[in-house]
Amino acid sequence: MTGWWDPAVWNLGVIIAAMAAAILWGIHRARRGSLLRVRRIAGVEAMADAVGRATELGRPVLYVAGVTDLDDVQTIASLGILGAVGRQTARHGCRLVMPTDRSLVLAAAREVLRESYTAAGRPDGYTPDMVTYISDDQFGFAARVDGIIARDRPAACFLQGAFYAESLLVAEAGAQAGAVQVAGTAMSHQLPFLVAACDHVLIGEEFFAAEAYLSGDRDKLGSLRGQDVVKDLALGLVLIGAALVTLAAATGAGWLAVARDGMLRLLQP
Amino acid sequence: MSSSLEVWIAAALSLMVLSFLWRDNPAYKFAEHLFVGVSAGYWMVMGFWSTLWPNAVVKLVPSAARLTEPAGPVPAREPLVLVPLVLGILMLLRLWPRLSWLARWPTAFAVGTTLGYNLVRYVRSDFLAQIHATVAPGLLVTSGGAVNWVATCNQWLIVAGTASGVVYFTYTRGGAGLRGGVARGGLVVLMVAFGASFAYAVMARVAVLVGRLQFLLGDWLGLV
Amino acid sequence: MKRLVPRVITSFVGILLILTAFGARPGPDGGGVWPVRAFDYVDRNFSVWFNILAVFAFILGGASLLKSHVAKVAHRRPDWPYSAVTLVSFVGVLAIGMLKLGGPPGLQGEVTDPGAWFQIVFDAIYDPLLATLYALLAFFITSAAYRAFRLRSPQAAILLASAFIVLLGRTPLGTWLSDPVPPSLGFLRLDALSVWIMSVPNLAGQRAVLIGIAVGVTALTLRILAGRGEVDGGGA
Amino acid sequence: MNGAARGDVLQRLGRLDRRWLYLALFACLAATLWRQPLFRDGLSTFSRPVFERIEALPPGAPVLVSLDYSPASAPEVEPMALALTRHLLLRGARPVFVTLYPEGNNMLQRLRDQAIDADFPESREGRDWVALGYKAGRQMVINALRQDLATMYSADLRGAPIDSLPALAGVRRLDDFAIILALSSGTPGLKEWILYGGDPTGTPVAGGCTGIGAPEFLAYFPGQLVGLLGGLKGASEYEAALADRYPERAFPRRAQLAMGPQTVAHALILLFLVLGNLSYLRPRRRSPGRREGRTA
Repeated sequence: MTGWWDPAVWNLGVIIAAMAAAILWGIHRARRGSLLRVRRIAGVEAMADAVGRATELGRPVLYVAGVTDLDDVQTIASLGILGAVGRQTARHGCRLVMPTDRSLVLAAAREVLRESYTAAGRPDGYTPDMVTYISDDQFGFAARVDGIIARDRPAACFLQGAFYAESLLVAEAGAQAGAVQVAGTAMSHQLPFLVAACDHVLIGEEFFAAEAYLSGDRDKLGSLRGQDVVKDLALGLVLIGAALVTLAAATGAGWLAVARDGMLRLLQP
Repeated sequence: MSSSLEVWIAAALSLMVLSFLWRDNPAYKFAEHLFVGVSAGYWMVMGFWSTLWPNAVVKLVPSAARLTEPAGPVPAREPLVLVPLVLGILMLLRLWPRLSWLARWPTAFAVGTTLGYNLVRYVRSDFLAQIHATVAPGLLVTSGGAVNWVATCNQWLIVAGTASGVVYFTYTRGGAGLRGGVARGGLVVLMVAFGASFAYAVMARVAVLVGRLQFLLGDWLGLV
Repeated sequence: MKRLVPRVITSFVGILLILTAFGARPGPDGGGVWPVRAFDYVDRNFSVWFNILAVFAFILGGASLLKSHVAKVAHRRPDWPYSAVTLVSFVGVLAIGMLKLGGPPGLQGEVTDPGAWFQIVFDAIYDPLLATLYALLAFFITSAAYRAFRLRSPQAAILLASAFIVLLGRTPLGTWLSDPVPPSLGFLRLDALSVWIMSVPNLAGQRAVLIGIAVGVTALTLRILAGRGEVDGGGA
Repeated sequence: MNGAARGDVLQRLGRLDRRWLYLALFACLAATLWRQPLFRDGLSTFSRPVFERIEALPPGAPVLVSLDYSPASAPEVEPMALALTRHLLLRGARPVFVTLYPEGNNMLQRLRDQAIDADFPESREGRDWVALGYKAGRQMVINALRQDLATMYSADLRGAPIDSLPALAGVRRLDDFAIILALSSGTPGLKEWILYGGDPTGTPVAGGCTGIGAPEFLAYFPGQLVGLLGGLKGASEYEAALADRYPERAFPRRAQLAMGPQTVAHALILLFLVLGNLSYLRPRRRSPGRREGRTA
């Protein structure tokens, strides 16, 4: 086996293995039926309320799954949230409008919605033209979505996925139309815009957690628990690492220096 | 005022887009639909001549290089580019509903490639490296033998801010007690960071508008 | 079959590429045991294949656009004349670019060479349209600042205060406003405060976000590679 | 003015048509552009390391410059690309231009006109600098370059095989470059160059980005990212530093000139922020029970 592996990156392997173990452990426990609790996520509750409100007002719900393609994990997560939103609109009989900017996303979203409407017992409520392809270009796309918002005046806009500069264009149009807006993205540079113009925002990781919570999928919830273990690991590494570095420097003790060097080697990128 | 037809067309189209600020109107719609068509064509042309032609077509049929470079050397044939070409053609089958299931294969390859590379790179650069950078300076920053208290306080804030931010992003733990308090502290740090992002974003948007006005008022009208 | 094959492809490719990150580097002569050479081969070629495949995504995008707008024009749907604009401009740019009209003779040279019609279309149409669409955002942010960005909560107030300091600190206005600050209180200068915000709380916040996202990406990747992903390579 | 009347005015201001706000922004910017004020500027904590790293480059050092922007963010990022290219050519380094954006080749054409042909007419393509241009595939292009430049680029934009270019002598893959300079306006951009280029190969990465990306990228500074020109201000800092260091070369100062209108716009937007919130907070203060807490 010698000569197969690059010994310089052993720590990367250890960390990835630890992360994988924690996440797979979480999934395993969830499948075994362990009770899963998720803390309250305000944005998720707001989405359900918004669908109800749209139904009462007789106005549609607009869903945008970001502007990136299916190779982006955020788009994939957004389709998971879409599944839950689709079940809600199906049950309420509320119209859903979903413009997409990628032909692959178009096809995947149709599939997701068809399944949602079937699962909600309303297969006839699904029509393929709920989801339309607009344009691959982000601004061409955003401008057309603005047009749809101005015309259809949705009561709720869900902007869930990876967004770039077009986010404000869309969010502003939604605010002008008086829609309840719930955004969710892991694009940290768009979050301030969305915080400014939307009622609720799922911040970064919260967006992925919302998907797990909404889908009610045991795998995803279990994975969420596993991820929290990984974050506790990160937390521990930060606190213990910083303490080790400080103590080793302050005391000059040999064993602390060894521990510190080991810690820094483990963390070396 | 410019005498170039190109500049006049560019100025007219800019004004059509700006007319959206008044309200949505046919001039804006025209400009926008023009852009959709032009950009789709633009991307296809760039993709074809920059990548598909030299990296696939010419490698499969080397003599094709003569069409674009009559004087250049004819490269060696690389039959393996048939793999991505076949995958690419399968991808186009998405346009025919009956065969579109075959289009999943190239997409599966693309997704697998992205995920496989992303995993290692995110863990290395955004997990390990970030923790390393937070930890490495320690909690007591010294310069020239004496403790630099300003740098030390900053370092404490960075460690505490990063740690509490990470706590904010945990979901299956209780939202009350010490953890809840730390998470609220994390939200404060995140909001300061988002404030900085907001400010920088404003700066970016204004800069682009200034550039456009430099074109309209300068290159076109010659006023500034 | 229709679902299984794509799942297997995704998992196989993904896991293989994760392993390549740990493979030993082959020697300068390309030597090494066979797995080393195999990993190197995969690492060398898969990204190239991906890049060629990426062009087909552009082609698919163009074809989808063509399909939807042709249908609009053919059925005289609302706003069909605009679809005709899109179609004509799409086909026109495609012809100009693929035939390399203007510029050097035949198919020689680059589409971006001076004198090539493609470059003229870029300068006269693409550039102003894209740049102005972007410039609209400065206006939208101005109105968002006035009408949407609110002190809704203590968090929003913190965000606003931080934005305020950085916005001032990054311009000569901040320097000018800070001139009355005595040198002993130099850290209270707006420009110094803005650098501090960027390099301390912003740094901490951004790091927390990056760590959180990295964990999320890892989890999602693992689930998909384990065949438990929600989208098996593109749905449909 | 008594309290009630003031509240009334503020309420009316709150309903102001957004088009007045647009007009105010336009008027302020146009007036400042007309006056053309030029402010002094200098390097900051984040931009200084970029300048110093390029100052310290040995002559002939190959530098990968990635132009990952389009006309949409050119006003911010293009001045950085121009200033960095001029600096590299002044130091005798060999810039090698690539781009992950389809529009990048057009941007490269503009860079060639404005910085290289205009200011360094004696420099020769292929010997002093190389234009490799665009390849589709986003971050996977970086990944391919990490292994071997030739897998994606068999020739430069002029069709010359890369083996024949003196500027690329000894450059086979990413870690042969002295530094990667990524000029970034989104994805793919600086982040991808760090994740796919810099971190796996150990090649230093520096660069510039739009204001949008700057706060996020600072998380990589200074370990994974040597230095950063953040937004128009970063470009202005670099232009000023270049002018101070090489006073005999009078290069255009596009970014520094744009800082005037920039400042005025910031002031106006801050004013709107304050006014907007005054009209929002005013009625609430009179009836605290109506307070609506919303989570952002």
